[in-house]
Amino acid sequence: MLHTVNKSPFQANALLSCLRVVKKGSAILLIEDGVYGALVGTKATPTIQEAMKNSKVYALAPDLEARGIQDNVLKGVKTIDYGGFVDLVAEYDTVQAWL
Amino acid sequence: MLHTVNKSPFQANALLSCLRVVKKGSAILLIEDGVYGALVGTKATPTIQEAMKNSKVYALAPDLEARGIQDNVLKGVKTIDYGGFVDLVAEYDTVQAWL
Amino acid sequence: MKFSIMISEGPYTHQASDSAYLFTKAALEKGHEIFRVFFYHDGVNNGTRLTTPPQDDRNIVNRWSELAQAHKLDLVVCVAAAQRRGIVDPEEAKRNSKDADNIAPGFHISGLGQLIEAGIQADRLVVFGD
Amino acid sequence: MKFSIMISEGPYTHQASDSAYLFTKAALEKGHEIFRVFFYHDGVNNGTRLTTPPQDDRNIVNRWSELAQAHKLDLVVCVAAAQRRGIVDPEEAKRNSKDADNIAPGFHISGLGQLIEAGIQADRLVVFGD
Amino acid sequence: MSDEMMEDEGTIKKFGYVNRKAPYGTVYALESLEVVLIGAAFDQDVSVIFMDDGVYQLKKGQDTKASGMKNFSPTYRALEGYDVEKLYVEKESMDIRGLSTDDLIVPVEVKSSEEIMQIMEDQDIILSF
Amino acid sequence: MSDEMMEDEGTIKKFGYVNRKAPYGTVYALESLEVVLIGAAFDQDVSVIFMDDGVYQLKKGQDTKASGMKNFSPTYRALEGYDVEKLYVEKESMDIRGLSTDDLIVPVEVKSSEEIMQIMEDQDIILSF
Repeated sequence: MLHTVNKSPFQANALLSCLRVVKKGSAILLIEDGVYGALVGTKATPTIQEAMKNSKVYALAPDLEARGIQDNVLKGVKTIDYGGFVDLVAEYDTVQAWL
Repeated sequence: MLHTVNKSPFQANALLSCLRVVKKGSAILLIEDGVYGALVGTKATPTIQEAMKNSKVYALAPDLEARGIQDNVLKGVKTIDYGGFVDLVAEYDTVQAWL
Repeated sequence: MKFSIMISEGPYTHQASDSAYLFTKAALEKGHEIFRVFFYHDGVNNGTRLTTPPQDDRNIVNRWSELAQAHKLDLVVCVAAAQRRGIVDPEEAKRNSKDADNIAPGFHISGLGQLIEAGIQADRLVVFGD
Repeated sequence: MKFSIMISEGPYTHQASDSAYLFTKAALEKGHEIFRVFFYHDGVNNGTRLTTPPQDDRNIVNRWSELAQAHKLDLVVCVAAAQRRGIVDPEEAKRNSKDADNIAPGFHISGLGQLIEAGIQADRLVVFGD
Repeated sequence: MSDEMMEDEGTIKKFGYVNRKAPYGTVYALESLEVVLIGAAFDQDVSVIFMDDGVYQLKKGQDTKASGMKNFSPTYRALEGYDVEKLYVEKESMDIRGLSTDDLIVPVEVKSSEEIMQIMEDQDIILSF
Repeated sequence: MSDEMMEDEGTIKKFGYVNRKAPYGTVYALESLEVVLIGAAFDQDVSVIFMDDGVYQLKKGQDTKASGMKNFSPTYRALEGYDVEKLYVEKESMDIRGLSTDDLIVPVEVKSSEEIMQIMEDQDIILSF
């Protein structure tokens, strides 16, 4: 299952709620303001590090670049473009959007 | 100064951010989904209790009633109607909406 | 006292327009003056006459139009925000070569300067948004 | 593979419509089929032809119209959500006694059943919202 | 009737509705319910999940008179009549808010986060609100 | 010119803009900036506060090419030309995000939460975004 998170971890609870019900082997894709969750050296960094123990974590590169944070991405978070987003949707059976 | 908070404390950081910069003697008015912050027995109860030490805390009765939570309001939180909201705006010099 | 109101969200989707309406009504009932209601961001979507909400629900747009007429309210829709979202009066339609307009009675489209002026002229400015 | 898309927010205010558009385009480029794009909640506001965004910005509505034409996309605007928000096609205008319509080329208004069908017929449904 | 329509009728998919937002502050709860009602006519296998502030949608005693909005909470009671019977609330969301099933307008099954995870995984299609 | 216009010209109020939202995910940051620019023509005493995710509006290196949106961050650099010089960021918001003033596209004053509180209190009018 693929989970998309589009909210900043500093502003909303979406990422935390997502992590409560993510199954081992699932994928989490950070998009839009959700990409702020993918960074090193922030208060939210431990959250995503914890998530990476059980799930693959991706972040959408165009959204990182728009926000000027593409160079601050945590090691192990894979950055992908929209083509990669499409591939993830095809790869996993269902998608849950944590709006 | 009057601070309005219209977000649920479980979903967004608005109430916490508000509390960081509320001056002693200010008023905080919970409206819309913000009224969930006014309740007893929730994980957010200590937050609003802390706020009440320095500020007057109000909650909009029509919004509490719509959500069926008017009987669960923390003691010390004053419930007011729209007329009371108007009075608060008139009483305090400025209004900051924590959107 | 003189109040100005800014509304940042459209009808139904967020409660902002409901809250602003009930606040405005209560302020008028208490004898305050409403200098201006300024619709910004998605708030401009309150100003379309093309809505047909369910009959068992409130009609947010009509409510504003009626309140405006009863109290000579100045309901201003921000032109820049309106252009992004497709709220158009006859003049704007002409200027931007649109074949229709959708502005509701009592609303008029004007510039952002009207928001600043609303802040300058009023004793209080209250923002309703998301 | 067959995808359906649901868009829950209007143009510009939230990034949802941008994300959905770029996803849809990428999916088509990879040879996938887009069964339907369903506009719900404020998403219906993507379907107005009355927007005039700043010239140095993208035109979200036109982009959808053009993609629909190029790829015969089925862009469905939910009728119930559209009535609340004032998105109207000629038929709806007639039915609800409106003096104008504002639907953009390539979009059409239909029922919520189309969303369920989009879920049934497609292999994947992806939601973009707020 | 076209082949596609026939095929359509034969397909039964698991439809999961995930409701995470409070009622009234935004319209998502109401418009989600409208989808569930319409969807019921399609004879799919429907599960409705309430978590985070979504559990507040089911709170008893909603009274919108003074706020002028439409009280749609009685409609949740009608779901049973549409054979929408799998209503789940996440226990952690309830606990954080100090809610018990006695506070809710309809009977629901309380599920752990782990169980909600599995219910989500079991769906073919998820509609998120 | 009417008396009211005259009075209007004479009034100088303290206008505070409070920006708490990240850019691009929503339009509030961009449309807030548009108000600040228009407002500059009115010769008021303007302060712009960035806190919470609002501090991200000023992040260096924004590049919207791949996302197709309009990069409005260079406009913050134009504010000085409009005599909008009081730009404040809240220290706690910066710290939580691991940001320093070197990361920002314009010079700003870093203020403690206490100081931000006082700046807010000093305003006559607050526009919240």
